[in-house]
This record gives sequence, structure tokens and C-alpha cells, in this order.
Amino acid sequence: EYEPLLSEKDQTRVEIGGGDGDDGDDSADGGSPLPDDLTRDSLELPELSEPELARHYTRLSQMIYGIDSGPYPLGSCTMKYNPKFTEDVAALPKAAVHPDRSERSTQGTLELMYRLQDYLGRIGGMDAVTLQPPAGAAGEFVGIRVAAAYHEHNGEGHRDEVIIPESAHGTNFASAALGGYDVVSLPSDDGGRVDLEALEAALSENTAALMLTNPNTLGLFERDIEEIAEMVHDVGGLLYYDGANLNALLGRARPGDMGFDVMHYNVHKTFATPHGGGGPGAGPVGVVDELAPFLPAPRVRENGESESEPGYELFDPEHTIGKVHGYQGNWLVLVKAFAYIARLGDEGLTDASATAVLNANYLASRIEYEVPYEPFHHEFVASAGGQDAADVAKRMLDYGVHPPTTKWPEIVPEALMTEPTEVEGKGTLDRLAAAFNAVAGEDDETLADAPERTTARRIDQTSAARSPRLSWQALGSDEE
Amino acid sequence: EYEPLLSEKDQTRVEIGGGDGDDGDDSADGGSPLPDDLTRDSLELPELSEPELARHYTRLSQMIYGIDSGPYPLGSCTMKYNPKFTEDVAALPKAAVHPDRSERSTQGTLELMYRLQDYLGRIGGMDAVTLQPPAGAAGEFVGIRVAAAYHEHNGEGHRDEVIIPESAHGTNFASAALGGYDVVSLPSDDGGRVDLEALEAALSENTAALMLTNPNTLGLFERDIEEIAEMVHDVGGLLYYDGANLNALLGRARPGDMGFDVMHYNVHKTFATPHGGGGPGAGPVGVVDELAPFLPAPRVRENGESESEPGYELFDPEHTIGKVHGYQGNWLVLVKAFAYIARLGDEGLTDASATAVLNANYLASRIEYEVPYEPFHHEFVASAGGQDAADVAKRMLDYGVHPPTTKWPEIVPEALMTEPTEVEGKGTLDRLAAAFNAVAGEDDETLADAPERTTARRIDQTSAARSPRLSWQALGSDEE
Amino acid sequence: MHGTHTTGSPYAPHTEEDRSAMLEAVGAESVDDLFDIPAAVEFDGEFGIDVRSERETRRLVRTILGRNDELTELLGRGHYGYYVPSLVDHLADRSEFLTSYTQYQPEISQGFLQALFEYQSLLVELTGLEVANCSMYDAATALGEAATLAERVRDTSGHRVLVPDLLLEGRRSTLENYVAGTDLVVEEYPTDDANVDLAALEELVDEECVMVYAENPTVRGAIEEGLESVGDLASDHDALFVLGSDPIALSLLQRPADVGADVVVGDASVLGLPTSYGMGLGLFATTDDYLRQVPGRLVGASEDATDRRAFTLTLQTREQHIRRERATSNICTNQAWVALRTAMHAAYLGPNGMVDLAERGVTRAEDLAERLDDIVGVKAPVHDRHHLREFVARVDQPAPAIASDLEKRGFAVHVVGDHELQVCVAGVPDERIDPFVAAFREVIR
Amino acid sequence: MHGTHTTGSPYAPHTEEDRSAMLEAVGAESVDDLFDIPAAVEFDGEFGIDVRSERETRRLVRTILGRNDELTELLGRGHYGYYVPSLVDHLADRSEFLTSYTQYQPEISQGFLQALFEYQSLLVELTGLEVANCSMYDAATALGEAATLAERVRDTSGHRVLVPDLLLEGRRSTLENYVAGTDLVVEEYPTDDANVDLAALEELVDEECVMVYAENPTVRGAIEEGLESVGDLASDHDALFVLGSDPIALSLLQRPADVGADVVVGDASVLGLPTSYGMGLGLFATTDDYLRQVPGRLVGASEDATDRRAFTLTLQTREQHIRRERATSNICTNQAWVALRTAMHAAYLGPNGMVDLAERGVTRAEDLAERLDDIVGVKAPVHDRHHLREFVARVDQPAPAIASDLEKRGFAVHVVGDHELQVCVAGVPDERIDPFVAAFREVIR
Repeated sequence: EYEPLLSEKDQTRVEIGGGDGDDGDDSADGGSPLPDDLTRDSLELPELSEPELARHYTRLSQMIYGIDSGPYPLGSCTMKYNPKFTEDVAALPKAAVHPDRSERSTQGTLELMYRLQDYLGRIGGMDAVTLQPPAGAAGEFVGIRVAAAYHEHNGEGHRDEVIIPESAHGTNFASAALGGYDVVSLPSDDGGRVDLEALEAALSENTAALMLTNPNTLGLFERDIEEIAEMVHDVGGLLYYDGANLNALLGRARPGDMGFDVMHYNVHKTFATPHGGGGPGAGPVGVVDELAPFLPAPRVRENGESESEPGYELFDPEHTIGKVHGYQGNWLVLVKAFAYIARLGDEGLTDASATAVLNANYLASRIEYEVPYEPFHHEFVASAGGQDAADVAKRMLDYGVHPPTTKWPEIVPEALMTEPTEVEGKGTLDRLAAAFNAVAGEDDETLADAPERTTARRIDQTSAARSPRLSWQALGSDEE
Repeated sequence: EYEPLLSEKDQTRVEIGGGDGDDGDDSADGGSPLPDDLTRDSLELPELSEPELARHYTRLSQMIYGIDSGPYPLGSCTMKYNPKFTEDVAALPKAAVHPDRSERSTQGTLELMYRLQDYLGRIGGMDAVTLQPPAGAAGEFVGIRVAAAYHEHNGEGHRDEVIIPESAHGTNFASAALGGYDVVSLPSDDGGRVDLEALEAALSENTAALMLTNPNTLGLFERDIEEIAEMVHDVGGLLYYDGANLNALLGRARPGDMGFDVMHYNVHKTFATPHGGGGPGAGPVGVVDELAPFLPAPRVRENGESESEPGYELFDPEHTIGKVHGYQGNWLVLVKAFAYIARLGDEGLTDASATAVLNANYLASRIEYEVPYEPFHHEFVASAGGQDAADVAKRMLDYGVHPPTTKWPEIVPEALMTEPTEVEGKGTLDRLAAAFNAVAGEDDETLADAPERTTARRIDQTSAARSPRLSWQALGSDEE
Repeated sequence: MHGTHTTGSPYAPHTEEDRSAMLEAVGAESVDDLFDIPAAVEFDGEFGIDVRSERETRRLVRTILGRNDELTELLGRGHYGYYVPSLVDHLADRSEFLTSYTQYQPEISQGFLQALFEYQSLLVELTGLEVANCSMYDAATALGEAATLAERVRDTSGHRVLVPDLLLEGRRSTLENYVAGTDLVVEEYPTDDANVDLAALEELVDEECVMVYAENPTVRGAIEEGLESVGDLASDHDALFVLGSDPIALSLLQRPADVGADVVVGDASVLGLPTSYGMGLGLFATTDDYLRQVPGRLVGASEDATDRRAFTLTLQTREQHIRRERATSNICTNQAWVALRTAMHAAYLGPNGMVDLAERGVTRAEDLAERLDDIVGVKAPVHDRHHLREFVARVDQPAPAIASDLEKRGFAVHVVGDHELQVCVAGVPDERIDPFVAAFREVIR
Repeated sequence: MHGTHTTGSPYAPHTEEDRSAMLEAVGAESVDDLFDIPAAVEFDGEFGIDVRSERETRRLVRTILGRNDELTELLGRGHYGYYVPSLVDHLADRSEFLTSYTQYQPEISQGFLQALFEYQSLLVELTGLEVANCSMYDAATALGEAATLAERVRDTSGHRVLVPDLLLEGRRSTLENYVAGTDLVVEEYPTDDANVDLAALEELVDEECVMVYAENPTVRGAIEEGLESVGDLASDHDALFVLGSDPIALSLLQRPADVGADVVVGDASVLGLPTSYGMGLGLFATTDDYLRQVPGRLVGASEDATDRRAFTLTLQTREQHIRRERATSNICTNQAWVALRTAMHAAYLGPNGMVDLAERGVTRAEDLAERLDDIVGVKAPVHDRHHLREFVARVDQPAPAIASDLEKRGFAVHVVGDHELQVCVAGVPDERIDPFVAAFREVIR
């Protein structure tokens, strides 16, 4: 059922003014405490009561599919169950501190950050970690900036190219470009992995870095990773690890051990922090020792004042690139990630990856769509074949499940990029496979008309983009 | 969409035993720490993971209409918005204390109870209050027991009758009966109020008490209340106030001022604590000074140790009836009620009643069904006339609103007992009226087939009662 | 303008224009005109309760409750502080569960009805009895209801109700109130080393008894060893055998159906509720024989008009809103939301988790008793029994002084005799045990 | 057996039988067979991270964070601790909001899309500009994005970006990183008594400028008095005028559209988020002219196949997942859930509440400054301006020592100069003001 906009429920205009700017009791007589030339004239917004708002947002929530609604197999966007207790720890009153407080009075916050830096370092095989980047893409940008600063520091500021496989996440390209680099796109080989010859050709003295996802977006492990690392390092480039698919490898392999110099972690993908409908996320970055002096400022370290009861302090890395966020990133998200890691420990983390890989393989074995590339790990990319992958996704909505990521990576025609994660049990995977297979047997017309059982039917994207209406103000009076 | 039972998702049987009862390391070898003859053989229940449970209960919640879903005009069952912040205060870690702790270490709990006793006394015009009854009906029972103890104490143990108007809540009759009283049922006069002649006839030296709801279940104020009180008191009886409809009178009239000797408060109805799908509630009882010595034990008072910083202690009233709950009732509910009262204060409470009465009158003026008795206050009873009131209710479900209480009180044929409360705005009342009026224009067949847009269609009550299936064990294998 | 609301209910959405329009529609000049209250009983005073903002109110409650001391509670005796998983809070707090009314309209209440049906099923498995209602207030009131049920189904001339001499005062007193309106008389039978004194009970039971009540574990934490004999004694004399227990104990100890229990009562909120100053959840289960005499609400399966399974409150003709003074109980609002929480917690644990939790209650109590027993001047446990989660310790010094000294060190225990303390491990974190033993050593010196 | 789970992920539902059946289905002996990792890079070590129960983990975090002192924070400078009503927590925490992904499938995401559309509309009203995106990370990154937008839409030879000398270091440094890959150069212009020094700015602005940035209020809490002139200066030289502000300030102060702002950035989480160590919500609004150059996500209205209004992410061809290295920004995951909370908080306040909150920010700051000014050795406010919620005070003694002494008494303030403190009233409860003034008096002696 349709829920009116807040503005369709109420619009109240408040006139502002009457103030002369004197230090008198303006607020008492309803006038503004500011002179008129410093204030706006009026403000017109909805004015509703608490019960009305509770109903509005309750109703809106009912028109959203979340991880507690069912499986969410969005490839490379790992949507796993978000443990409820992590909300409780992030809501602790002592978590609510101002970033400008003294280090002395925020030892708890600093200790938690220190411990999380340490955990992440161990998990990724990295020597130093910054928690500042507020999302994965921000982490990529930090990696790019760190690489730039490193090369600059070494008198190699001429390096102006970043090499990225064609099948990589779009953010890789955009982050490299934001960092001022030219992007050299790398084709895949027949097996869906990095083409070593093409890489050889792409590498040069202008190479600043190669950005790699491993397992890649097809779920394939880049088996030649050692050779790739050697090749990149041989020309003086750095190797960047996109952490989007780290959930495949926990406890089995570490980017640091594969020769990566710098990496980001996606805490919502790997460490189960909620995605919140599009954030906040967190994209900590780990680096090898050589790059640590370039990390953003500040980081946290022990202050060495007492051995029995360690204290913590902030410090600026020697050649820091500065800041990429006004403060220290998405702190409340970091608290949840810390709690998740502390809950699972070695065994839980390792099992999460093992089970995620088992789940992907099992699900792939149950569906009728072809999966051209293997052996995949935590995700696989099926092909919708003669069907339109986007239509397949819309039709899957009618079966009560969230569809996979579609039409990407482009190496697979009509791609259905599928990642069930470890939290789906066999029964759920069977239901999910049944949904895939039901759609596989349907005709194009049915698919094109889908979805038909959802809150909204198929939404017209073209009209949305052709005549953008981005606010209730833009809707026009006929709609209000 | 159908949600399977937990038992349909999993059944796991755990065998118990292997223990010899020695104080050895039984648990280490998997055996029971108890000898077999003290344990059961096995336990068979569903064993599911946290994500599966989150989805189960999320799905179940989606099949429930709550106060945040829309209006809930259940007459005499006041369903008003439950302020979210009251959940926060009830969840404070310091609210979680054990009832057997020392008074010294639970001064916070005792102070809150003391203050709530005090608030309730002022609101009801009562001299002493107990918070122990865990629901309204339990409050009634306390009132009945207190009356019995009082009469007994005065050598009037022979009084064995409680007079109750026909239109009273069912619990009045049941509570009086549980207290061992014969119930004398009192007809209404033509105006829907207490028939003074009938009351005169019913009163006698055997009268222990008259239980009265005011405004009564028709929403009418018992204008003769002073005379009624005098009549009851003249024969030595006590006057009991059923607090179910107190939400009509806050700040306008107090039971104590009307001559009532004892009353209960329904905290969910008057003070907005959530009803939780059927509880927990709380039914504090207030009494005049004369009855205070008979209240349940213990109550809270200031300990008089310090004037500057008052302390609190528990005490047993001199002639206490003892306990009606193992401890002190539904403590967490009391915390919420306290917070609500402290938030609203005099002005908020008074306005709540004024607005509740305005809302009832406005809604009644908008609907096409006849409302035979007036002037009503916070609720009114319309008649479905030639329609079946229960069918009307079922059909209203199809219009997305919760229907009123139906078929009661019986004084109105096919009663639609309606109480919108103060939290519904004009717009919502208009929508509610529209639902009433849409149904009013429909034929019996449509009504009999209703509801058709709900999770479940009309449910077969007869079959449910004729062959009760009260557990998944009773469902039989064909259903599982 | 909610942030600064100073007059009126903050939860009423009305604008002044709304009020005017509504008054006009009903033909009144002001809201005052709508009230029909004789002047003589009108209230023109004030309550003297201040209006507060939401924030101020939260601070007020936080300040008041802040006066509660922070103690590690080794307390039990009917109310337990087991850890409740976060899942329970988050799911039970969904407003659809929290803010709905009793399920009088089952078609829009299927979710809650199913959850309560699952709760009833949980109790059926735990007790082995066929029928469980969907809640009473607490263990004490459930016991009272059991007695009135016994009177109804055993309407001979008998009127004796036998309960153990150790019965908690709150339960005993509540029971007395519940039977005050009946001919029943509550009598005690003695216990022997914290179990039923079977020989004494045999002496006491006769044809005048309508009910024999026993608890497992007993109030002192001892596990009953003669339950079958109690059941036999009761049934031999046509008395109901009513057993008091709880879901964790029932996960491990003898199944009530196997020892002849006719009714099981107790507090089911050992699962689902944290320590909450005695707020509870009355468990009530019985056999099919007494189905139509059961107090309280029952959820049953049925079908809807499309023949799909659906749930509904059923057998409501037992209840007060229909049968009035002839109802099986006066209960109306019960503890549905707590029952929901209990079912959630049980489902979270699963049978393995429940048995494990009970078994650890045995071993942890045993271990702690042993450690206290090592202290000179302490004997623990006093009773030569198996214990579940709590036990009695004898101290040479006066028990109240010891308890008070322990409290100063941050620990709360029960005083149950001049030289007897009761100590409970339920919900106590492992890492608090060592400090407790250390504190005990200190105060006993 | 979740209560005692010691191996494996506690959030994976698999039984051993499930695993076996699944392995059989995929034709593998063990899960190890499914991994295709060369032996040389296999990890055979351990992280050394202990497994903990849920309860233990909660206690661990509580213990660690417990080391944060409890202070009354009179802190601002870009991050504010306004009281967030309970409604926001309870509704935003509904799992449908909290656990859903970006709305790539709008048909099952209408609720979130509508909430974000309403958030965008809120910003449109507040700024008077036509387009607002549905979030950036925070104020600093939004400023960085504004600069790269300026470079794109002003692709003359110009490369100068002018910012105030008082600009917060975190914003300045972030901006520097955002423009590091461009030809842009960030330069400072001076301020005069905590407002833009218009004369100096006029000297500095030339045709090489692509952007002039100013904030209202300024970082020292002073309300800008020359914004229109700044706007004129910028537009006279074809530079973008980028204004930094926030929803509370915007409720009361001059409307950006009225002073010629081309872009508004800032931290919108002043509404919706409590103090959270700098976590924020990047506000980004601009004019229709730059619609197709906007960074980040946009929600638009459209129709579904039945012609009913429906919402969807739109103009995605600007974004990285489609346009890759030619995208308008690299942002993907943004701060959607915080935007939801901000919209909720704004809706809770309504326009009256928002204006009132801003006005009280003016009067309370004024009042507190006056009270501090009464103390010998203190001048407050230092700047002869109107202030919103914070101001600078000059102290005769060294400011760091004063701040440290205040901290010992439970109050946190900013040190912004050798003899300058900055004090903020936002979110500070009224009853903490007297004790603060008293403490200030004490430490100044």
C-alpha cells in the first residue's frame, strides 16, 4: 500500500524575523535573536507528531527487503547476517565521545582502535593499518594516495599509470582517476584471470600500481599471484589488494603473504557490519612496513608510559598523506567490526570463509544456469544465456528472494553474479536455487513483465533519468 | 505468505544420560552430571541458527497489526501510542536488580516506586497505593480482597455480595467470584447509567462493595455518583472504581473525590505502557486512608533517616492481605508508566483526556452508524443495526484499520464500542470514519466473506474449539 | 514543535486548526462542553507533576535508578538473572510485537498467535503434559490458579492443599489469597534435607486432600529425589499432583509426565527476561483431562476460509469476558510478550543449549559449593543432595553480618537462616566466581 | 548450541549432516578441496584471536570503552552532540532499514528510497538549491567533492581554490587529498574577527579562481555577515561559491540560494546522530545547472508499470559502477542510514522545532559567553559577532592549562590558541551550565 510523502501529510511554514539583534529577550516575545539581515525569511517543512512519524517510518520499513527478510546473494557486495549484539555495543553511552577530546580522556576509544588495527593487520598479513577511510572506495583512494606519496618520496613522481583488470569493481577505476592516474585496463585470459602477457605489456616504468581483487569478481583465485607480484615489483610498481572478496580467504590466505603492498578491508562485507541501505561503511587500509610512514594521520599506538597497563596515543606517520575524512572515519561502524571479530576469533573467521565457499559451490551445483568459469570460491558468475539478466533478477523478486548482481562482470554474457555467504543454510540455498530454476524456465515476456508481486511493479528508469524529479518540491502540484 | 512453525524447520532430539551422579568430570566426557534416575531421557525441540531465528520472528512480526500500524480503537482497551523512550529507560542496566537484594542497595528502585505511588495517589485522589498487582484484573482482585479484609476486621465478615452493573467488564464479575463473593448484577436505566432504584433494591447489609466504571462502558459519566456513593456507604459497603476508563477524566475528576474507596489503575490504558500482545500489564491499586492498612505487602515509604537526602524502605501494612504476586509485580512496566507520567506532567495528562474526549465525539459525528447513548466521553458505543457487529469488524480489517470492540456491552444491539484515544489526529479519524461508513454501506454477504485482504482470511473458530490443537505436537504428522 | 513542547500531550497530533474544525463538527464551543461531570465532583486542583522533555525524563529516571548499587548478584530463589541474548531484545522489541493488543482479531495477529502457539508447544515438550496455556502472571499466581483448578476438578468434600514448609513466602501468601474465596485450606508438610519428607507426607495425605504441591528443584536448589513417590501418594488419594519447576530445570530433570504430575506451574521467564525485580512469567501446563478447566488464554490451530492453517485464541468460553463470574479465572491481560521472549530464548538455545545450560547449573553450583566448603568456618552445600544452580551454605558467624560484609565488597547473597546463606550461580559470569570466593574468604575471617 | 558455540561461525546454520550432503552434491571430499590456492601462499598460521561468547564480547567492549572518562562536552567545531530523540533510534534500527543494501532493486526498496527522497527534499528547502544528493561521507569529503566538481564545470585554465585561513585542519587536509590528482591549488584567504575579510578576499579573487569556500557559521561559531558579498565576488569572477553549513544553522541563517551559493556542503548529522567521534553525514546540494556533474547517489521519482508513483536511484551514469574512471566521484557506499536518521530527526522537530533549536543555539551561547565574560581574567566572546552555539573566550592564563583543569572537573572545551578556548553549548543540558561556570571560575583563580 502506498505511503504518502511527509510533505503530503503536512507542510507548515514558519516565518522568521522580528529580531533587531539586540541582546534582549527576543526569544520570549517570539522574535528572532538575530537581526533580519542575517536570517532567512521562512522555513516550510512537514510538522508531524511522534505517533504519525512512527507510523510513517514503520510503513516505509515494510517496503524494504533486508537481510532479515531472506537471502541476499549480491555478488561482491557480501550481505551477511548482522549480529544484533553489535548494535548494543555501538550504542554504549561510552562510545559517544567527541573527536576533539583529549587522548587522556578517551583511552577506551583509542584502545579499541588500537586493537582493531592490530586484528586487521593479523587478518590481512599487513604491518600497519589506518581505520580512517569511511568506506571501501575511500580505502582505495587512500591506497592510491599512499602509493603516489611513496613514489614521490622516492623521486619517482613520474609514475602516472594504474593498471586495473577489466573485471574489477568500478570504484577501482574511479579511485585511481580521482588520484590523478591514467587507468590502464587489463583484459582477462581465457580462464578469467589476469593475462600475464597483457600484464607484461602493460607494465612499465610509468606503472604506479596494479589493483587486484583476489579471488577476482568471477570468484577465481589468481593462481599466478606470486609471479604477478614479482612482475609488478620488478618495474617498481606497488600491488594493491581490493578487499571486497576477502570473505573468501579468511584464515586460508593473506594478501600480505601473496605479495600485496597495500589493501583495504570492507568491514560490512567481511566483518558483518550492517550496510544501512548504502552506508555508513568503513574501509580500513593495511600496508607493509615500507608504506606505513605515508598512511593518513593520525593513527593510534601504545604510548609506552606503563607496561602493566598500556596507554594509547595518537600520532602522525612521518610522511603522512594527511586526512581523507574530517575526523577518524565511521567510528560506530568500527566498533561493530571489532565486536564481530572478537566474537568469532580464529575459528569463527576461518569457518566463515570455508562455509561461504561451500555455499557458493553448492548453490552453483543446484542451478540450471551455466557457470562458465571455475573453480570459483565464495561467489560465482552464472550466465542467463538467452535471457536478459536484469529481467531474470526482476523475476526472482516475485519468488521472494533477492536476486544476484547482474550484467557484470561483462566477461560473462548476461552475468548473474551470485554470492550466498556463509549465513545461508542448505534449506535456504535450496529455496534460492528453486527460484533461479523457476525463472530459468520462463519466457521472455513473463520476465519482461516482472516483478508482479512486489510493492512497486517494474519502475521506469528512463523517465526517471530523462526528467529528473529529485525532491518533493520538484513533483509539481498535480502530484501533491 | 505462510511462515512454517519452528518445528517444521527443525526438530533435534538430545539424549540425556550417562551420568552416574559422582562428582567426577562427567560433563567433560559428555555424560550428565546427574544420575539417570534424576533426569529425563531426552529433549526434542527445534535447533536453529541466529539468522534463521531473526528471519522467523521478523516474518511473524510482519503478520501483526500494532499501534504503529494504524489506529486501534478498541473500546475500553485503550490502545494509545507507546512512546519509544520509555523502552530506553526500562532497559537501563540499573533497572535490572534482583527482588531479594537489600533495601540499602536498591534505593533507586525503591525511590522510583515511591514516586510512582505518590503520582498515582495524586492522579486518582487516593491516599495510599500498592504497585504489586500485575494487571488490571489482579488489581480488581486486590480491591476485592482488601474489601473482604476490611469487613472482616470490622466484624462484618458476613457481607457476601458484590454488586456489579450489567455493562461492566467481565473481569469485575470474575474477580469478585474469585474472592468468594456472590455477584449481584445491576441493570442499567434507560439512559444507560446505574438504575438508582435497582441499586436501592440490591443494596443490603450483605453488600460488601459496588464495583463501578466511570465513565461507564458506554462512555457515559455516572452523574449520580455522589448519591450512589452515599447509598453504598449508608449500608456499610465500599465503592470500587474500575480504572479502565480513567483516560477520560485525567485532571477533570478523580475517583477519590467522587466517593470511591478503592480503585485500580490500568497503566497500559492510561499511562501508555505497551500492551505486548496481551501483557505484561500492571494494575496498581489506590485506597482511602481507612483501607490502607489492608493493602498487599510490602509497600514503599520514606525511611525518615535523613531529611536532606530521603531514603526509602519497604514495610508491611498493619493488616495486610499479604501478597498477590511472588514479588512486586511487573516492575519493568511500572518504570515505563512512571516515565510517561513524568514526561507529560499535569498539562500533558489533562490534555490527553481532553483530546481523547474530543476525538471520540468527532469520530462519532463522522460515522453513519447510530450512537444511541450520550453524552459520551472518551468512547462511544455505536450500533451496527441490521448488520452483524462481528462481521462489520472483520470487514473493517479490509480497509486497513483495526476495528472496535464488538457485541459488547450488550445493552446496545450489535455494539461497536469505539475508543480512538488522544493520539489519533483528525486525518486518521477521517480515514477511520471512512472505513466505518464504507462497511455500513455493504451487504451481509460481503461482510460474511470478510476479511479478504488480510494475512489469514476468516478463521474457523468452531473447529478450533471443537477439536483443540494447542501445540505442534497435536497437529499430527499430516501437517508437519 | 516537539523539542520544546510545553503544553498538552506531546503524543497528540492536533493542530489548533484541527481542534477548531473538530469542535465545529461536533457543535461544541470548547472541549469543556463535551464533559458531562457534575460540578461537585469536578477536580479543579493540580497534581503538581512537572512537564519534562523526553531528554529530561530520561535523565530523571537514570538519576533515580542510578541510586541502585552495582552488585554481582548470586541470587536466585525463584528469580534468576540468566544472560538473555541480544537477538531476543531486538526481535521482541519490534513494535508489531510490543504494541499490539490481545489477539481478538486473529486475521491480523497471526504472527503473535503463532509465536504463542510455539511457546505452548515448548512447554508441552518440557512437561510431557498435553496442554499449556500461553501465560499466567508468575509462578505464585500460577500456583494459586492451580489450587482453584484443583478445587473445581476435585469437588469432593475435600479442601486440603498441601505445600512444602520451605515454600517461598511470596508464593505461599499469594496462594492464600487465591484460595481465600474458596473452602480450601493450605497446610504445610515437612521437608527432610531439602527434599520432600516422604514419610511425613504419607502421614498427612488423605482423602480430604485435593492437591499436593512440590517443587523441583526445591527452593534451596536441591533436586528432588522422590518425585515419583509424591505423584503416587497424590494419585492414590485422588489429589492433584502439582509440580513447580521452570524451563531450564525441565530441560534436564525428570519429566513431569513421568512422575505423575497433573499440573506444572512455575516461572518460565528464567529464559527470556533478565533480572527484573521479580517480574516473571507464569508457566501453566496440565493434562487433556482438565482442558476445559484451564485458566488463562489458549492458542489453537484452525483453518481460514481458504483452508490454510491459521491460529486463533480458542476455548474462550472458559474466560471472564464471556463467562464472567463462572470463568475459570479472572485473568485477562497476561504476560504474552514475556512468553514471546521465552520462546525466542529457548529457540536460540535449542535443545542442546538448554540441556547444556541446565547441566552447567549443576556443575557450577557443585564447584562453587566445594570451593566455599574449603573455607574454614563454612559448610557447603548444607544439604546432601544434587543441586541445580544454587545451594545453602552454613557459616559459623551470623549470616546477616556475612551477607552485609559481602555486599560491601560488591556481592549479594541470600540470608536464609541465622547461620545459613544461599548462593546461586545462575547468570553469574565465570570471571566473577574467583573474586566472590576471595571476598567470602575475607569476610569469614 | 549457540550458548556454548566454540567452533565455527556462530552465524552459519549448517549441521554436520548439511555439510556432508552439500559436499556430496558438489563432489568434494572436504571443504579444503574447494579452495584453489597455491600452497606457497596458503596461510597456515593463526591470527591469535580468541573465540568469545556474545556475552563475553559485550563485556569486553564495555570494559574497553569504560576507559573513556565521563565528561560534559562543551565541544563543537564541526561535530555536535545534540540530543537525538528516542524515536530515531527505534525506527532507524528496524532491520529493514539497517540491514538492506543500496537500492539496486527499487521494487523491493521503496521505503528506503522514499526516505532518502524526503531527505533530499529537506536539503532542497534548507538550501534553496534544486538538487541535493542522498549523502557523502562527511563535511570534509563533501568539500573535496565540491572542489572536483568546480574543476569539472569550470574547466578554464583556472586552478585556484580559496578557503578561509581558519578552516578546520581535517577539512583542509582532506580537500588537499581530493585535489591532489587535479591541477587545483588550495589557497587561504584571511579572516577578520572570525568573518571573511572581504577586502582581502577581493584582492585575492581573480579569473584563475574556480571556487571560493566560506562557512556559516564560521569555525569559531561566528555568524557570517558578508555572505552576499562573497557570493558576488565569486560570481563576478566566474568562480563557484561553495558554502559550508549544516541543517540547524540553515534553519535560521540566510538561505544559501539568497546569497548566491552554487554548492552547499557540510555535516548534516548535527541532526540524527549523537556524538560519535566524528562520524558524520556529508551534505551536498547544488543548482540544477550542475545536476549531471553531481557526485554521489540521487533518488528520483518515477512511475512503475501500473503508473503509480515510485522511487528509484537515478542518473547512475554519473557513477563509478557505470562510468568507471570517468565517474563524477569514486563514492559507492555512502551514509544512507545516517541520512535516514537525519530526515527522521528533522521530521520530529518540524520547522518550528528546527528554528527553535537554532535560535536557542544563539541565545544560549550568548548567555554563556556573558557569564564567562563576568569572570575576571576572561573575555568572551572574543569576536564582536553574533554566534551560533559556540564562541571563543580569551583567558589570561595559558589556555591548555585551563582546559586541563576543567577536564579534571569533568568538562571538556577546545583549546584554539595559547590563550583562547572555544566553548560550545550544543547538546549541553541546561543544568550543566551552572556547574560549568562554577568550574570555570575555580580554574581561572
